[in-house]
Amino acid sequence: MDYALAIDTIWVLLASALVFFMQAGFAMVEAGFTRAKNAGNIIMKNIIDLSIGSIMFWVIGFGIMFGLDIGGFIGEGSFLSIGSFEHLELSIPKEAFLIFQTVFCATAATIVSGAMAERTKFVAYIICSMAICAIIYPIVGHWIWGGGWLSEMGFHDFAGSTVVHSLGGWAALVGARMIGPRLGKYSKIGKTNAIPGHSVTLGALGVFILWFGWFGFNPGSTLSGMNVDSISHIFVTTNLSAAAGVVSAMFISFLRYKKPDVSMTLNGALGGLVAITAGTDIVSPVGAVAIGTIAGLTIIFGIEFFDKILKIDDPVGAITVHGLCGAVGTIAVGIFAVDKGLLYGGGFDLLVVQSIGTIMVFLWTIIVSTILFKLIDLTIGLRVTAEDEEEGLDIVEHNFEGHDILERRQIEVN
Amino acid sequence: MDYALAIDTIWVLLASALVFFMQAGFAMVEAGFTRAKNAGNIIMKNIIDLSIGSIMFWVIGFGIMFGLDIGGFIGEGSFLSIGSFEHLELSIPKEAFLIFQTVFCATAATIVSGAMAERTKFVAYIICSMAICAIIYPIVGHWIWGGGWLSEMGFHDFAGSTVVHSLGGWAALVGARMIGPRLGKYSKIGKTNAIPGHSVTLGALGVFILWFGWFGFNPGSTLSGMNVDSISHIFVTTNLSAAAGVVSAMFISFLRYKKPDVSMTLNGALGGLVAITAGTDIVSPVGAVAIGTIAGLTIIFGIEFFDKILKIDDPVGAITVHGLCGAVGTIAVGIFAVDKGLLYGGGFDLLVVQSIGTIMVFLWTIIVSTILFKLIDLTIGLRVTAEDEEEGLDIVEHNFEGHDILERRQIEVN
Amino acid sequence: MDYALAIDTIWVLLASALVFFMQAGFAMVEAGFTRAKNAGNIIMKNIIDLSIGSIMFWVIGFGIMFGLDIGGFIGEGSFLSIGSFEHLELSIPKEAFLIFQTVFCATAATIVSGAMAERTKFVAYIICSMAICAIIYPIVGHWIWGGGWLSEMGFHDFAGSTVVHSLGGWAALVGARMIGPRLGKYSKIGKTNAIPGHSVTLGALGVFILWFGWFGFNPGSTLSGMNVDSISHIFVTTNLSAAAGVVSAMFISFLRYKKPDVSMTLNGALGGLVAITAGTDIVSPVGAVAIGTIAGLTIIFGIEFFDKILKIDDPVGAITVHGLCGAVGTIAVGIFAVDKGLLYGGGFDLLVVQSIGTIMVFLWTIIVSTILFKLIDLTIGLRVTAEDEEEGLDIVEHNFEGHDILERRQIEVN
Amino acid sequence: MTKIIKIEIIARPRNYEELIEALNDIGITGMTVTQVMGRGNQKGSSHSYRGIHYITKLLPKVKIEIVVGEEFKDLIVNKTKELLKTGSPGDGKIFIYDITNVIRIRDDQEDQDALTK
Amino acid sequence: MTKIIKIEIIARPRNYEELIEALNDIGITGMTVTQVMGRGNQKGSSHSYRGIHYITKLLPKVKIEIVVGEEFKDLIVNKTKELLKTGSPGDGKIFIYDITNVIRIRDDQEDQDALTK
Amino acid sequence: MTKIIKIEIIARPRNYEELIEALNDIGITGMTVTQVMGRGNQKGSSHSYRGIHYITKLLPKVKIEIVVGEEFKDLIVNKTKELLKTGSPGDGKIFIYDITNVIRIRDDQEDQDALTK
Ligand SMILES: Nc1ncnc2c1ncn2[C@@H]1O[C@H](COP(=O)(O)OP(=O)(O)O)[C@@H](O)[C@H]1O
Ligand SMILES: Nc1ncnc2c1ncn2[C@@H]1O[C@H](COP(=O)(O)OP(=O)(O)O)[C@@H](O)[C@H]1O
Ligand SMILES: Nc1ncnc2c1ncn2[C@@H]1O[C@H](COP(=O)(O)OP(=O)(O)O)[C@@H](O)[C@H]1O
Repeated sequence: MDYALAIDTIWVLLASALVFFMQAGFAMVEAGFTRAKNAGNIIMKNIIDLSIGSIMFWVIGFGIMFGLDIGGFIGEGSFLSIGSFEHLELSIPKEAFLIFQTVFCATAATIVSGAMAERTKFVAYIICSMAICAIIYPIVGHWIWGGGWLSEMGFHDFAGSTVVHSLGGWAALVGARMIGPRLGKYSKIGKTNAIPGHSVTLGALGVFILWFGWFGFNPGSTLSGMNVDSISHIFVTTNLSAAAGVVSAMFISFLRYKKPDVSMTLNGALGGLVAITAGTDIVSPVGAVAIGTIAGLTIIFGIEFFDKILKIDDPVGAITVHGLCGAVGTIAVGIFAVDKGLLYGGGFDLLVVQSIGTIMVFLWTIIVSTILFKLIDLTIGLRVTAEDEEEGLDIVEHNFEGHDILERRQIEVN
Repeated sequence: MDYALAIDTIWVLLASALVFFMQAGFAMVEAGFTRAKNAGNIIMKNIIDLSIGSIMFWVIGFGIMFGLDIGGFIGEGSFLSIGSFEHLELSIPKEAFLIFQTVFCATAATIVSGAMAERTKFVAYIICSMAICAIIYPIVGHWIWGGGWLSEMGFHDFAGSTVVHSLGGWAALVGARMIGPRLGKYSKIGKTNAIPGHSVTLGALGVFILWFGWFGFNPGSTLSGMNVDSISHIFVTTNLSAAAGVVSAMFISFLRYKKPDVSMTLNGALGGLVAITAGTDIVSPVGAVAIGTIAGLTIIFGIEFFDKILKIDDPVGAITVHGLCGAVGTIAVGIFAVDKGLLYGGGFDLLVVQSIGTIMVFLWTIIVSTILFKLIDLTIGLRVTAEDEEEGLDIVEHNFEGHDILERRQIEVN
Repeated sequence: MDYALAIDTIWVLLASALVFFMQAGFAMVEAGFTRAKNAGNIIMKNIIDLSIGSIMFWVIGFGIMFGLDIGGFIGEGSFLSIGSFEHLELSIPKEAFLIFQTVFCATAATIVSGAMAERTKFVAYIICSMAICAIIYPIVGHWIWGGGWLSEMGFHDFAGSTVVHSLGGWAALVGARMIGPRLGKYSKIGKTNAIPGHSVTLGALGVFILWFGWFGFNPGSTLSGMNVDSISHIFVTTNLSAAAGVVSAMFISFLRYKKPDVSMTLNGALGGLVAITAGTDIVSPVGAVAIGTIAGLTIIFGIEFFDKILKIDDPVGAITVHGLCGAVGTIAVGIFAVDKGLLYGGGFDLLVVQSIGTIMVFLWTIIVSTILFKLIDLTIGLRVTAEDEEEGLDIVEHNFEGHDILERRQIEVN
Repeated sequence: MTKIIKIEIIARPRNYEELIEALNDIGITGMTVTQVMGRGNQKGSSHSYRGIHYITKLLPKVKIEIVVGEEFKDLIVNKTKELLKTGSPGDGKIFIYDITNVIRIRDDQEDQDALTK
Repeated sequence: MTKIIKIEIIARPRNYEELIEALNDIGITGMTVTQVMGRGNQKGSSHSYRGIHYITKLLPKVKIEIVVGEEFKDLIVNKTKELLKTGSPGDGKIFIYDITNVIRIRDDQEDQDALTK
Repeated sequence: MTKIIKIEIIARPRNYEELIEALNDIGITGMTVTQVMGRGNQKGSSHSYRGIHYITKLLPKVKIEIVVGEEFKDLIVNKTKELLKTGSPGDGKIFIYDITNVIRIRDDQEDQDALTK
C-alpha cells in the first residue's frame, strides 16, 4: 500500500475543504462591510460565483490551465477535465488535484464581487465570473503553475499571491473603476463620504474564517503532507504574517486617525495573509513578520489612495487587500527569500523576475478585464439604475426584503 | 506500526469533526430563515438535539444500529456501546467509528427542528429527538448500513441520502403536517402568505457551513483515507452536484418568478448536496451535475408543492431539501451509477432496488413518526398556544428577550 | 520515508487550524453576549490578542515555556524561538509544535476579554494580553507541560483545563473584579440587573465553533495521529462531556428558573468542554458524562455565585466557564481517571496531586495578574470613563458607529 | 372645510396587519407605522435571564398614525375596536390630535386635497 | 373636564430607564417609547471610518410619549428635569401637545376615563 | 409671542440626508428623526419570496420632526418641496401641528427661548 500517496491525498483534500470554506469568509466580509439592503444580493453573488466557477473550471478551465503547454502561454485544453494529465507528474489522484484547483479558482472569482458590491447587475456579474473562471484565471495560472513562461523564468508564487489574489484584485480594480462609485460616495464638491457596513461582527467572522481557510490555502499548496518541514514552516509564516498585518494596520490607523480603526485592522489581517502567500515556503519567520508589517502599511495607504485620490469606490477594500498586497507580497519574495533574496545576499535576480511576473499579470488582467467589462457594459449593462441602487439590490434584483424594521407577514396576491 | 490504520483513523476523525460542524450550519440556516422572536428557541433545539442525540445514540442507538443482526431488521443492541463489535470488521478503532456515527445520527435528528420551527413545544421536541436518535434512525441505519435486509438486497446509499436525510425529511413531514401551519401562514380564503426569515446572511452562512461539512460527510463515509481515488472522486462529485443545484435552482426561480430567488438558490445548494450523497462514489462528474440539476428542480417544485398545494408549512424547506431530494438522489443512483445504472447499460435492477429502499424508508418513517408525534400530541401536546406563538418562543419557552429594539437593562425583582 | 512523522505532523497541524478557529468562536460568543454598541471593540480585542499573542509567544513565550528547565520553574528562554529544543524529543518538526502551542497560548489570552468586556480601555487590554502571552501563561505552561515541577509530581492536565482555561479564567476573575461592574449592573440598593446580549444567534454560533475547534484542542494534544486508540477515545469523551454539560445546564436552569435558559445552556456546552480537557484521555465515556454533568451544575451555580453573591460582573460567564470548570475538571481527573482515580480504586494520590496543581495555578495567576492589572490601572488606567462606557466603546475607542438604526452615509469633513 | 385630525393607534404587534388590511378595505390607505415599546395598565411580563428575575415593563407595540378628515373618525375608531378588542389589558389605545395643515409634496396640494387621491 | 395633553420627552438613551422607573413611582404608568435619532444644539461628534473624517449630526435618542391630564404636567416636567438635567447640550427637550380625545380599546372608555385604571 | 408648531415630514429614505444638510444650511438644526414604514397613494411594490407573490403595502420611510416658531414654516416647507419633489407618488407628506409648550431640559428655557441657542 502506498502510504505516501494516501498522506498526500488526504492532505490536499482537507486543504481543499479549508479553501472551500473561505467562500463563507468572503461572503461574511462582503455582507458585513456593506449595507443591509444589499446583503441578499451579495450572498447570491458569492454562492453563484462559487457554483458557476466550479462548473466552468471543470468544463474548460482546468484543461487550459494544466493541459500540455502550448508556447508557454496556454494549456492544450480538455473538455470536462478528461484525460490523464500525466505530464503533471502528480503524486496524488487527478481528481484531488482538480478539486484543490477548483476551490482556488473560485477564490479568484469571488474577489471581484466585493469591489463591485451594491451597484452591479446580477446578470452582468454572472457573466464576468464565468469569464474569469473559464479563461482569465486559467491562462495566468498556466503561466505560473501550469508550466508556462513565467514558471520557466523561475518566478516564485507559491500559493498564489499573484495568480489568485492580484489577478482577482486587478479585475476588481477595472470593474470598480468602470462601474463608478456608489451613489452618494463622492459629493459634487469632491468630498469622500463613508458608507459604513451594517455588521462589523459578521465582517470579523469572515476575516477569522478566511484566516482559518488560509491554513489550507498555503500549506495545501505543497500538494504533499509528506513534506513535513515545509508544511510546518508554512503554518508558522502564514500565521505570523497575518498577525503582523493586524498589528501594523492597527498601529498605523491609531497614529493617523487617533483611534485604531476596526475595519482597517481587519483588512490588515487579510493583507498580511495575501502578501505572505507567494513566499510562505521560502521566507523566515522574521521575513514573514516583515512582509505582514508591510502589508498592514499597504492596507492603510492603499485604501486611502484608491478611495480618496483615485476616487475608485471599493466597499470592502478588495483592490488593496488582494491586488496591492498580492503584488507587494510577490515582489517581497525577491527581497526576503532566504535562499535567493536580496537581503540574504541573493542579488537582484529573483527580485527582477518577481517584479516582471507581477507586472505582466497586472497588465494581462487589466487589459483582458477591461475588454470583458466593456463588452458587458455595452451589451447588457454593468450597473443597475439609480432608482434601483437606492432601493437596494435585494429588492430589485431578487424581489427580496430581508431587512424590515417590522416583523411582517407578506400576504399572497394572485 | 500500522500506518494504514492511522491514516484511516485520522481521516474518519477529521470527517467527524466536519460533520459535527454541520450542526452550526443547521442552526444558522434555521435561525436565519425564521423570525427573530424565535431565534433563541431554534438555537436551543439545535444544541439540545445534538447533545441528547449524542448521549442517546451512545447509550442505545449504536447497539441497535450496529449490533449483531437479528432477522435483517435490527441490531442486537448494546448498552453504552460496550462490546467488541468485531463482526463489523472495522479497519479503525471502534470509538472512531462510534463518533462518526454519532454525528451522523445528530444530523438526522436536527432536520426535524427546521420544519417544525416557530410553534413547537420545547419539551415535545426533546422527546421527539430522543426517539429519533435512540430508535427510529438506528433501525433504518441497521437495514442499510448495519448489515440489515436492504444492504443484503444491494441497496446503495453511500453516505445517507436516505438513511440520514430522507429519514429526517419524512419525520419532518409528519411533524409539520400534524402540528399545522404557523399562525397567519394560510389565510381563511386559502391564500398562502410568506413569513420571511430575519437574516438571509446567517442563512447563507449556514449553507456554506453545511457545504463545508459535507466534505466530511461524503468522503468520510469511505471510512478510509487509504482509498485515495474514491475520496478524491467523492470530493469532486459532491462539489459539482451542489454547484449544479445552485445554478439550477437559481435559473428556474429566475424563469418562474422573474427574479432569482435568494432563499430558493440557497436551498438548491443543500438539495444538490443531499441528492448526491447516495451515489457520490459511483456516479461520474457528469452524473453529479445531472443529479444536482434535478435536485435544483426538485427544490423549486417541491417547496411550492408542499407549501401551496398540500399547505404544509415548512419554514426552512426541510421536507423538500432532505426528504424529497434525498429520495430523488437515492433513486437517481439506479440511473446514473457508472457501474450498474440504467443509463450505463446496467438495466433496471439497481433502479428497482433503490426505489424499494427509498419507499420502504419512507413508509417506515411515516408510520413510526406518526405514532410518535401522535403520542406526544395526546400527552404533553406538540404545539404552544396561539398567544405564545404570537409572542414568540424565546420569551414563552425560555424567558428570553434577545431582540429588543431598545438597548435595555433588565432590573432585578425579588 | 517516515510515514509516522508525516501522520503526526499533519495531525498536529490540522489540529492547530481547528484550535485557531476557536478564536472566531470566542469572538462570536463575546460579541453575541454583549451589547451592539461594543461589538466592534470586542472584535478588535479578539483579533489583537490573537495577533499580539502569536507574535509575543514566538518572540519569547515559547522559549520560557519549553526551554531547558531551570529549577522546575521556568524554561531557559530563547529569543524568536530559535534553537533546536532537542530535549523535547519531539516526534514532529519544531515549527509544527510551535504553531500548535501558539494557538493554545492565544486561547488563554482571549478568555480575559469576555469577562472585562464593555468597559476596558483598549490600550490597557493590549498590555494585559502581551503580559499573559509572554510571561504568565508560558511559566505555568512550563510547570505542567514543559518539564517543570508540577509535571514532575505527576500532575495530569492533558490538554489544558488548568494550563489554558483556569489560568485564563482566574486572570479574568482578577480583571473583572478590579475593573468593577458595568454601569447599571448592580443598583445602589443591591439589586443585580441583567444586561442581555444583542445576538443569541451569534453567541450560539460561537459555541458551535468552539465545540468544533475542541476536536483539535483535545485530540491534537496527543501530538500524534499514530496514537489511534487515544485520539478516537478523546473524540468520544470530549463530545460526551460537552453534550452532558448542555443537558445538565439545561435541566438545572429549567428547574431553577422554570424555563430552560438559553445562554446558560450554551455556557453548559463550554463548561463541559473545559472540564473534560484535563482528563479526556484517561476517563471513560461514563466518566466523561459525569464530568460534563458536574460542569453543567458548576455553570449554573458558579455564574449565580459570581454574579449575585460576589457581585463580580462577567458579561459572558468566562470566570465560571474557564476558571471554575477548568478547576473542577482538573480535580475530577483524580476521581474519574480509569487508571489511578479514586472511584477506580486508585486511592487519593492522584486526587491530591491534581488539587495541588489546581490550587497552585490559581494562586500564581491571582497574584501575578493582580500585580499586572494594578500596574496598568495605576499607570494608564484600566477603565474608560462613565461617559464613554455609556456611549459605547465602538464610538469612543474606535470612532466607529456600526449599529445605527438608520442607514446612513457619513459626509466627509476636513 | 372639515377639520383634519390624526388618529394614533397603539396596537399589539400581532394584529396590526389585519387592521391595515381592514382599513384598506374601507378606503383608508394613507398611514405611517412605527415600531415602539409601551406600557399602559397592562402589566409587564416576568422573565429571567441567567438567573436574574426581572419584569419587563415595556412591551413591543406598533403605532399606526392616520391623518384624515374628522368625518372618518368614527369609521376608523369602530373598525379598530372591532379588530383589536379582546377585553384584556394590552389591547391598545387610540389618541386623537388636531392637525393644522397637511401638504402633499408631489403636487403641492394642501389640507383635505392632500389626503385624496 | 381637564384638558388632556401629550408630554413628549426626548432623552439620552442612557437615562431613560431611570426616568421610567421614577415616573412609575409617582404613578405615571402609561407611556410609549420610541428609538429615534436627533439633534438640537448639541453638536454632533467627530469620527473617522476607514480614513474618512466626518461629523455625526444625528445622535441616538429615546422619545417618551406620555398622555395625561393637564394636572400632571408639572409633576412630570419637574421629575424629568430633575433626572435628566446635567446642564450640557444634549440633555433633551420636552414638547407638549393638546390631545382631543383618548380611547381605550379594551373597554371603550374615553378621555380621562381612558387614562385611569 | 409667535405660535410654536411641529412640522412633520415623511420622506423617502434616500433623500433625507440631503434635506437635513439643507435645513442645517438655512439655520434649522433642531430635529428628531425616526425610521417608519408608510403608505399614502403610492402603490406598494410587487415581490415574490419562495414562490409566493405578494405586494408590499408598507414602504420604508423616514419621519423628520421639527419644532419651530410658525415664522419658519414657509421656509421649511419650501425647502422640503424643493428637495423632495419628483412628482411621483411616494414623494412624501408634510403634517403640521400646534405645540402648546416646549421646554429645554438643560437650562429650563421654555417656548421660543427653548428653541434658540
Ligand atoms: N397614557 C399613555 N400615554 C402614552 N401611551 C400610552 C398611554 N397608555 C397606554 N399607552 C400606549 O398604549 C399601549 C397599550 O396600552 P394598554 O396596556 O392596552 O392600556 P390599558 O391597560 O389602559 O388598556 C401601551 O403599551 C402604550 O404604548
Ligand atoms: N427644534 C426641535 N425639533 C424637534 N426635535 C428637537 C428640536 N430640538 C431638539 N430636539 C430633539 O431633542 C434632542 C435633544 O436636544 P438637545 O441637543 O438637548 O437640545 P439643546 O442643545 O437645545 O439642549 C435632539 O437630539 C432632538 O431629538
Ligand atoms: N393620511 C396619511 N396619514 C398618515 N401618514 C400618511 C398619510 N398619507 C401619507 N402618509 C405618509 O407619507 C408617506 C408618503 O406618502 P405618499 O405615498 O407620498 O403620498 P401620496 O401618494 O399621497 O403622495 C407614506 O408612506 C406615509 O408614511
